[in-house]
Amino acid sequence: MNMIDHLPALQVIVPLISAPFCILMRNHMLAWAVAVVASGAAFSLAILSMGFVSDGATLTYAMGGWEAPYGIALEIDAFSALLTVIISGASLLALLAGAASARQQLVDEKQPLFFSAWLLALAGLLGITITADAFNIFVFMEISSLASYVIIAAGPHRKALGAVFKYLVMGTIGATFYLIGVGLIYMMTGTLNLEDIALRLNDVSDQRPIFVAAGFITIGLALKAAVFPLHVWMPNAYNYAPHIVSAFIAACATKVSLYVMMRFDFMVFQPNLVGHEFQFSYFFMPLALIAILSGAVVAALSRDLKRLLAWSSVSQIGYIVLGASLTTEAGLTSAIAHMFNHALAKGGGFLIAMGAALYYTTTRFSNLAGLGKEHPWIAAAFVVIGCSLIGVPGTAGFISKWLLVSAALEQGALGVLIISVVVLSSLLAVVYVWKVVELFYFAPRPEGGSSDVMQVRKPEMLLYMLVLGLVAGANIWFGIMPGEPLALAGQAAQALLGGSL
Amino acid sequence: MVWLDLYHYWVFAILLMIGYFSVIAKRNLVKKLIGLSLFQSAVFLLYITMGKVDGGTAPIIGMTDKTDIFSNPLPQVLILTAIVVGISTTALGLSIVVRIKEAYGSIEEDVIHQKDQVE
Amino acid sequence: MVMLIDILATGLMAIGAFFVFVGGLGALRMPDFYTRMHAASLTDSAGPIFILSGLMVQSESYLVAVKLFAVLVFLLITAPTASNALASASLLAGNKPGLAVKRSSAE
Amino acid sequence: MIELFNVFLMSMLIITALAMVSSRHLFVTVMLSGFFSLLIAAIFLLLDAADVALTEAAVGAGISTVLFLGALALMDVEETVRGEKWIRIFSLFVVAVTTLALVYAAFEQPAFGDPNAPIHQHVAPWYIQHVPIHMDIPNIVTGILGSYRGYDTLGEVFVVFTAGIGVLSILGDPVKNRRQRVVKKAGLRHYLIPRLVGRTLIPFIVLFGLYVQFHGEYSPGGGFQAGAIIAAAIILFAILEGEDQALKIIPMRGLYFLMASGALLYAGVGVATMLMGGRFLEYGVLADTMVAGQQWGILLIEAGVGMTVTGVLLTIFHAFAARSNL
Repeated sequence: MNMIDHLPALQVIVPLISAPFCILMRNHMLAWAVAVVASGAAFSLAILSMGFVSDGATLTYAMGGWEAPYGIALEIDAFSALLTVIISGASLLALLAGAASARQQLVDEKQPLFFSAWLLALAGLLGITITADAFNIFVFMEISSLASYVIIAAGPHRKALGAVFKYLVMGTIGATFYLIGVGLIYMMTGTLNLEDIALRLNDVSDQRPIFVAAGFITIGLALKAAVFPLHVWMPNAYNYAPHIVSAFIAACATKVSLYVMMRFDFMVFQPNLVGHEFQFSYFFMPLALIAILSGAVVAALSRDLKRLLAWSSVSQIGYIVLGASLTTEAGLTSAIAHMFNHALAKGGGFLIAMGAALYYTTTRFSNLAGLGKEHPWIAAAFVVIGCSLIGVPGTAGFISKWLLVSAALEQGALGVLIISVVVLSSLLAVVYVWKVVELFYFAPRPEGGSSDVMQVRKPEMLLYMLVLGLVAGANIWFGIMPGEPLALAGQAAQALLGGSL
Repeated sequence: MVWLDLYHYWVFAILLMIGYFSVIAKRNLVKKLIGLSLFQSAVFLLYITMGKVDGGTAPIIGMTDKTDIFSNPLPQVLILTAIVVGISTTALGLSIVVRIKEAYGSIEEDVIHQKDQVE
Repeated sequence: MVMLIDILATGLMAIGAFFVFVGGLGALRMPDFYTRMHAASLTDSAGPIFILSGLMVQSESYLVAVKLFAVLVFLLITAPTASNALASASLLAGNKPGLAVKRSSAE
Repeated sequence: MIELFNVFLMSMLIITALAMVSSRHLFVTVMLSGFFSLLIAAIFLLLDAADVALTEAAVGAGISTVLFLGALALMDVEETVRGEKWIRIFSLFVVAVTTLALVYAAFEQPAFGDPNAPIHQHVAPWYIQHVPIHMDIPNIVTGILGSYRGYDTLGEVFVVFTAGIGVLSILGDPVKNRRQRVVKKAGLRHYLIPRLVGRTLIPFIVLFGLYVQFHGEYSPGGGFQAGAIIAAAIILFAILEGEDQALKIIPMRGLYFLMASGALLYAGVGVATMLMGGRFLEYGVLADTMVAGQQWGILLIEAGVGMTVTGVLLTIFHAFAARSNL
């Protein structure tokens, strides 16, 4: 067999196998290097497979040589290719930029364990996106969640522990709900392969266990995806995690759960269950609208950069859910494109927080005042990324918001409500971004604020600035030339609505 | 009687309720974890129950020569995996609780919350 | 012959069940920790001896009988050890037997 | 008759669960949870799930109880604060909604044990039919676990591995933690009888573990169960002779190595099949014939599973024990 045929398997296996190697490294720099290399390999594999699926093809792989539904099948289509690029890209960039930050926040001898858990989280997230088996999703979901708990708990503040415990409890409830749903479906169809479920569900689609299963799966995944009002675990977990972890997890973790939810809903339930698309719409649209507003309000009120970014995520996840809940091609395209654009903006935002903390130890506003004078590049990058969060034309954030607005326009009267909410929340976003910009540029430096600064090594700093520049540049690049991700998003939306896997 | 035929299912539902209630309502972190494992055990019962075939035996060929009807092996495979996932989650949760106890001196959620507020 | 074996097995298991029942009763009704433990130890010594022998008599192949015997041996080694560890732990923790307490208070 | 027994066990299960949740004393709760696991294992056995029963008994009743006790040694065992009223009402509400959904789903389900239920029609008969053809092993569960759904099992090994490194990362290296504290008593040194009996039994427990490991293709058992049993034997040794003695036999570095190499052995088999021209985890290419290759593959991956599980469970135990000083 050709190595290219193994692409879907390698995508998961490479980071998975690197993880055990990581803990055998005695030196923390070596462990970091292993993590970087593995993430880099995963990223290049993701780019490679993106090339294969960009013309509408899907890559499939029968694990162990057993064809589905008897064995476990892997599948890469446009949607999953986009997700793998987001995940592995976020991991690679966060690792490259975060070498200094990791040294600042983590004890040296714990770093091999930390990076090993990091790779497991990466492999778990990739595994979820690539598999086409309902139970396999659960297994990899647990790998990624357990590993995320570990890397978030590495946060230096004791509040990280409380946040992680809450995340662990709610995450496990979500996963168990998902497991109940899959069990009920399996009971009625006798199969676990998603495609096969979609086929066989047709005969039993009017039976009660299937409705209940749809409910359990949707709620369980919404819990994992931090959809309002099930988001309560998220802001603290993102806030108290080590900065390097926030940059990685915030960029991709919840999106993977959203991805699974969308795939399940649009490919398995909606073609088979009568009226399910309306239930989906009416259930999620109000929640998304409240999430968009409430997340932005709390973000505008917060006094800490990371907390602000975390609450802004609640609002941004609302946008993705809103786009999906329109159940039209335009809406889905905007949701999927926003996954990519939000990953760029939010990942970049947490990179800024990481850089600020390098110089001023915390990300509290009182510490960050006047950052623009001492570190103009970081402040400039924040301006770009902030614009992308708001959705200023010329940045990536604008593209998906514009798509969302035009998708909403198709909805008639309802569209007016949606658009007004979007506009209102964009105004709130202007408020919270402006607060930080004002702080960076116009507030005076507090006396003696930067006394206990850690020693930042030159190459680490260079890498950090390079990555930050790259991410800020990408926010502009994809705002002007959104070609490739948008094409993939459009394809993914078509596939989702076409009801074929 | 439809009700009695499903008694395994009712036991599953009751266990799930007890565990779920314990997770949400209890303020003691160890109690929450115990509730969580109860909650998961209930789901294991659901899966194993649905795999049972009347008059079947354990899916091992040649173990008894009385019958060749086997219960469904697939749910058992899935639950083997889920049990191991469950113990992993419990172990991780417990280690976090130990650290919380060391950092706050308590494993009661309310006390921890108060101490966070004071700061 | 089959009849005889059945009667023998049922009888042995009934005796075993009786011991287990008495043990449970004692664990609930006895006055203090040590006497309760004494009663409870009946459930994992005398009880299993009779129940497992009953099962052995009834078993279809020698392999099953040997396995049951191994279980019995294992139980007979571990159960008293566990009781011993429990009792000495309790004694070390300062828990005096009830009778001793009574006697010393009478003097 | 068996139905009656079933109903009895189920009722005990519910009573135990209620007692677990309502008891204010955490020690009681944990002991009851061990009892709960044993009960549910018995039920699994009655429902023909021998492998699951063995795992639940070893993991749920054995390892998980030890972990909880190890953690409880570090904290207050009394539950002091009762939640506020609105929290209880809110929880009741959420639980009630969930339960209503489940009750709603109950009817229109296939009846219990119905051989014509859809679950017994599609994939399952194929497995039962093809395991003898493809790999010629009696235990169908092992066949599915190791080969047809081997990728799931790989994921599962990595879940365990994650838990191991997670606990290490959260609680810190046991050896260093021990050094920082004054070690008062090592093990149960002054208990002569438990020590003597324990020492005699430990080799047999390990032997039994190995039997479960390598006989997993023929009877209930396999890597997970064996790993749990062997780990339990070594934990017993650590309790009897003291942590330090146990760490002398298998030092922390060895445990790291055990964890990592088990996971790598499993994934390595997959990579080997890839290099030999098959797909990932396609064991058929490992030997001349399909059947022989599958048997080799399953044997190897089960060994990997056993190694990782043993390593991880011991690591977790040491990590807890080092904090509590036993």
